[in-house]
Amino acid sequence: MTEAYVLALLPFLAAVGAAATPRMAAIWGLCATLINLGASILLAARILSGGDMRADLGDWPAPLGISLVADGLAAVMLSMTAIVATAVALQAMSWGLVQPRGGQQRSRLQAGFWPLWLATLGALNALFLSGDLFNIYVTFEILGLSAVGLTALTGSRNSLRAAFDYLAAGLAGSLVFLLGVALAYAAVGRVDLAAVPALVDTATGRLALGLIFAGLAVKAALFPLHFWMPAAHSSAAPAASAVLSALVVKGALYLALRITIEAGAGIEVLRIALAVLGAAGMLWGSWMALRAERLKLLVAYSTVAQIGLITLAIGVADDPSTSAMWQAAALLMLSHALAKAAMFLAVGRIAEELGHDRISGLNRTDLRPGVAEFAFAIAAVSLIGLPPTAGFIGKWLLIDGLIDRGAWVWIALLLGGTALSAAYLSRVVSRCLRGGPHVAPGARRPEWRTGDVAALGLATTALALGLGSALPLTLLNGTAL
Amino acid sequence: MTQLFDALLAVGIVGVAVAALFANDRFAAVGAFMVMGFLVALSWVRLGAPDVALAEAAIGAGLTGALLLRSARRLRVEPKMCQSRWSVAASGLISIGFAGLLYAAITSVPTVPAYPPLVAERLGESGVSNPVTAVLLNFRAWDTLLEIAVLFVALVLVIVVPVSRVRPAPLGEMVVPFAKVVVPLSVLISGHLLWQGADAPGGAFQAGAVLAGGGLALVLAGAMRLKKPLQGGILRATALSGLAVFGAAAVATAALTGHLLGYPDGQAKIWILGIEAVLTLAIAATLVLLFHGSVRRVPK
Amino acid sequence: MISLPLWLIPAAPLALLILLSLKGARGAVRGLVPFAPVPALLAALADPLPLPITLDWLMLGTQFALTDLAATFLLFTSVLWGLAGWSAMRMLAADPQRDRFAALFLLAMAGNLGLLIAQDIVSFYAFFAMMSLASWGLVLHGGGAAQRRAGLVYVVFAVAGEVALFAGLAFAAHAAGGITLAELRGSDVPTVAAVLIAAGLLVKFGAVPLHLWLPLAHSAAPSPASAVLSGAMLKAGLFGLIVLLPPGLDPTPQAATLLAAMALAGLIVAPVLGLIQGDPKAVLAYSSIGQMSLMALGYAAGLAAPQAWPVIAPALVLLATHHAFSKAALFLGVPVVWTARPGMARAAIIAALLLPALALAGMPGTSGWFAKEALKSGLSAAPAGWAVWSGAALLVGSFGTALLMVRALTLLSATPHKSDIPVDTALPWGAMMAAVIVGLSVSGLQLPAQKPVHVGDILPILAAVLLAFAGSAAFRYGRIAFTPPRPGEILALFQREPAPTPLLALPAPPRSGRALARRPKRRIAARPEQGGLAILTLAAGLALVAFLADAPPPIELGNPSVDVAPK
Amino acid sequence: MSTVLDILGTAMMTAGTGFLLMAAFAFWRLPDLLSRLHALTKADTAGVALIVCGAACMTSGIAAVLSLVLCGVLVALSGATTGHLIAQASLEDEERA
Repeated sequence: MTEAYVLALLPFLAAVGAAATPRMAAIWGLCATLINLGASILLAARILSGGDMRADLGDWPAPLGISLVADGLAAVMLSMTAIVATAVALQAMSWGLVQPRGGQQRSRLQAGFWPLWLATLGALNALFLSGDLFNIYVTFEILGLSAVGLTALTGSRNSLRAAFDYLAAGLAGSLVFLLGVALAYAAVGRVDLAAVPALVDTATGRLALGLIFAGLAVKAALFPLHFWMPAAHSSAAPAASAVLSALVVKGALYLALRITIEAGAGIEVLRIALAVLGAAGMLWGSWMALRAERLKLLVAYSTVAQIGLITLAIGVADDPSTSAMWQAAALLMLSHALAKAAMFLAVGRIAEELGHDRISGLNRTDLRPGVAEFAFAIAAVSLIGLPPTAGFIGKWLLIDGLIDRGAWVWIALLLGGTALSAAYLSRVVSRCLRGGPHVAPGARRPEWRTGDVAALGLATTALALGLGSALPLTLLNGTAL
Repeated sequence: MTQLFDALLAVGIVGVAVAALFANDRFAAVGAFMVMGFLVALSWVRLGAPDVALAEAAIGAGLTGALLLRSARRLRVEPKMCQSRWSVAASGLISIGFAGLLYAAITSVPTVPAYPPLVAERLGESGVSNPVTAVLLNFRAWDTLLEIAVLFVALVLVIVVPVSRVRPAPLGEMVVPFAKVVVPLSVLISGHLLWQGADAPGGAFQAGAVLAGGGLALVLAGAMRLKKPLQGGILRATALSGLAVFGAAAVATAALTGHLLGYPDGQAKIWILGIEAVLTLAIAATLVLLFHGSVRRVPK
Repeated sequence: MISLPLWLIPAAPLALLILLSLKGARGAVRGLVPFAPVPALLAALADPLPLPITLDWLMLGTQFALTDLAATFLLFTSVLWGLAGWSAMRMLAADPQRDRFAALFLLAMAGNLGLLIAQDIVSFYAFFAMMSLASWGLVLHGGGAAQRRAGLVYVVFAVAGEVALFAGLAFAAHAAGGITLAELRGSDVPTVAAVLIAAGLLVKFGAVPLHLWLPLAHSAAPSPASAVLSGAMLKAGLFGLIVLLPPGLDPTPQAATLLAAMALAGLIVAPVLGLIQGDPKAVLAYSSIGQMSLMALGYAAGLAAPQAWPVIAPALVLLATHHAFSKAALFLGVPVVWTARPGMARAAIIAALLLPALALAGMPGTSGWFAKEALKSGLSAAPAGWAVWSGAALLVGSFGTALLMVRALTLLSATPHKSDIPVDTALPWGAMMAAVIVGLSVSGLQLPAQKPVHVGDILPILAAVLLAFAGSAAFRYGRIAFTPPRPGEILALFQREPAPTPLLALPAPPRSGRALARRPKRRIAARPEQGGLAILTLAAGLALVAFLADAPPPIELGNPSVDVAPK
Repeated sequence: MSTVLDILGTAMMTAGTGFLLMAAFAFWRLPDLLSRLHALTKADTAGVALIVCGAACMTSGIAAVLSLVLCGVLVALSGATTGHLIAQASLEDEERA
């Protein structure tokens, strides 16, 4: 479990280092991210070869102490986080956080970004490894607070306001979640994840689960509670948006998935409620994305839609002890994380080159489409769920399971959502694909930056994951239920 | 008699909360909030949780109140918020229904929590005799480490987010003698709380809060100038040392025993006290910095 | 002979695509584009055919194999892509966007070649989608208003087709219990799945009510792209139908009737609408619709009389091959005509183009005639009722094609000279013409028995030529003015003058300088209490729902390991 | 002995509580800031001191008595200081206005 210890502790220590020595912050950040990547790969390899791992912290057994649990699902999530983290760190190294407004401010933003981002990374790792509901609540606190910081980092009026909304919504969600955990303790007398199956037997326990899901819905920006999200995600700096949209909401979605897996068939009603909300979110987010005027807002609303899709997948998944549909949700999360991070990084570069991010202004004459547009297009392919991306494999597994059940309504919703996502993403992609007379002969190419590497690398990873999706599926298959 | 007291307390808490929500003046709202904090602390005493009561009084009511007061002073005056009756009525109704539901849920199943017997059983191995400290710094020390990380993130947020423009001015000649008495006392009390935490209610959080009170008195008296790079730097380093030392201790335990945060046999008390001592200082420094705001100079 | 690894077929263009991203290698890659389909060509010509391979680690387990049928398709597809690639690289040599075109071209090529050898549903769909969507970029390449509109229509049809195909394949795979094509064919495909698959493929096929994208895309895309669109990619639809939904043991009269009706509609609609077009490439596109309708007719006959399928299938393949070569020769000829000023040179080129044109019209002795004869003999095995009108349909088809060819060549000879197109685009065209001629000489050997030439075979062509003369004389001396309609048929009704706006466009916000002049209003959660109320309501609602839910039956924790990973 | 101390302590605590109640009543009824402050600081300090003394009478052990005295001293100190600060702040506000 050494890798797990490294994953859980290293980012926090590096965050302290970055906060203490602002000039070296970027170096701290990059080193920590790279070690983190290595550790997550090692952990995944260990799990592939040796099966699930479990460590009781302080050698106190589970109901008394806290356990770290590293199984296939956790490994997939950790690797996803590590990959996105590496790309984000690369992008932030180059930077680009905002339009330059003077060296001092930029360096201050740099110095602030790294500790917050490393704390986010540590919280995510701790969350994915944790086997204890209360411990997860604490990780959510770190996650929420540092995400607010990332939102507010640019210091613009809009972003501060969005950050405040985010803070308020996040705190409300935390409280609801905490209430749920407390009730769970009241119901079964313990708060480790192994207690979840016992929760469904009593009314109090189910009530607790309902509250926990409600708290997660706020944290994940599920449809009617997504009000804080588009503003927050679209007003933050590109690297921060990528983290927020690709990773932070995944924490809540991961826990929802984990709890539905643990709870088994017992919470049918709650799952249906989740699926309905997810479907509504998918349609609403797509509709708003179709109408968005700004690129960042479009991408942010597409996150609302994609979260809806993932929640739908979590909600409609059959009893995990008999069906593998939940793996579809995990794969969708994975592909969304990679593609959405790539997309936000690409949008950041596009906005940087153009000086604005209006969609109608993408038909420009003085600047040719560059690598960022290309990365955006690949990410779009992954988000729509076209083969050979992981998104496609996820949708395939999902539809396969749904056909098994004859759940035609869900299938129709899913396909409709797919078509809508193709529609709103093609608004952007078509403008990037067009060549021809409106590009002036002397049009310059955008400069090549490290940020491009990050976006392109993530996008191609999303593509490659579909080709090599046997690997995550094998990992997930080994997850003990 | 005690039941009458409890009932009064409950009514009081709810009443003060309503007053805080509907007060039109910001200062009045913050005042009501602070009063509510103290009443809640009292209720923790009634519930037999003196540790929580201490923390609630010191942090929930005292320091949070101070932070809120400071923020309220800085906010510009806004036109009176007009809440629509519809939404107030709807929230009220839903809240009442929700509370009823929770009551029904809690009373429906009598439960025997698993923790107290478990903790009592293993308390001897934990190195301390106060069960709360044993849980916080031994059985579930990982939670506490992450909570320190929460404080750390809050600190970074305050340092980074560029909103701090006003700094607390020294409050004048009357505060200086006050501080001369209060600061040594707070150091003494916090040391006492820290040491006592091993076997009776107390511990790093409470001690840190008391120490932070002393620090605030120094700041308000103008004796601590955080604008000066040296003083600000020392305070910042102290604040950051909490997470750093706790994390390093975790690494060290993992190296020594193979279990993260598993203390070597027989040395648990020393480890716990050492960590708590650093945490006390770090928590105090963090709280002072949170109150003081950004210590960096804001570029014009 | 060393057996060629099959994965090389799609991998070759993809490898070039990756090389294209290196700045230094771009010039070389542009030169190599025509050779990207060479592995495919070698595989198609290899004897014995390359061995099937299985790649477990790729997606959900990928299988490649080259069947006899696929080898034929692969043959003409690879030749077409190679020559079109050559032509495109010559024609766009000065275009600043040529690298992007090359990238999308390679991607579409990989898709088209890959789907011919895919043996499992996932990779088939993956390659199909790759081909369809990469072609979107080919259609959009010019960047003008016509391209934008054609691109929009194309992508709407393509995405709708993809979604239908995906849904259909998913249903079918589920019913078959596996994802290989063999399992799919061996199982009873549910009707809804078959309908969805067919709908997805028929969009690509250009069957009549679903053909609206086709003329627009063909006339908007650069000529080499039109050549592959028409010659190779339409055939992918046919290939898909044959491979995924081969006529089973039992006749399916409803499906057959429906398809036959679509085919007949196509045979009639194509010449009528094609004749009034003003763009030679649009006319050629309509002739493609007509030819594809012939193939649809053959497939429909197969559905109606499965016992005749073994006869019909080779005829369809022959027809497809012949059409691919001839149509590609015509499309590749278009830029060559543009390079020549009106005069002797242009006349010579047009005369040369007569050869594929006549072949398409089914002139006896040409490959078109053999293909049609083969189809006729196949159709004669169809149910009794069909013989009556299938002969007439073939006749109408030939007549219509001939008319369209006359119209296309007439329009082509009158197009203005374009000086910006390099003269050496003639080289790939010449190669294509050579391929056509070789095809002509070889195709005769394919039929076991030579059939006598009827007068009826030449009649439609003669009639068409006469009618064309009469018509042009009437127009010229009757002083009838004729304005070609706007492209897009029914869709033209939805088009607003003068510039088409994309369906999803929004009014541009006012701008000042480069900055955003007006920020969108912050409407979401303008009031904090609304957000709080929403959270409270949802929490209370979920809690209530959960609280009131019945306690579940005790779960038995059985064997949890569920296997979906590829074996 | 103990009964005497108990009675004494009870009496002092009752008196102290009375002072505090008076202070609260005054805080509620008096018209302006300075007069409220006037009532509050004195009555408050006296009340707390009485309660501390009363409680000290009823406890045994020097440590408890010491900590009670500490409470009384701290309340007296902070009451005086805050009263002064509030009065000064209101004075400044008046000068500004």
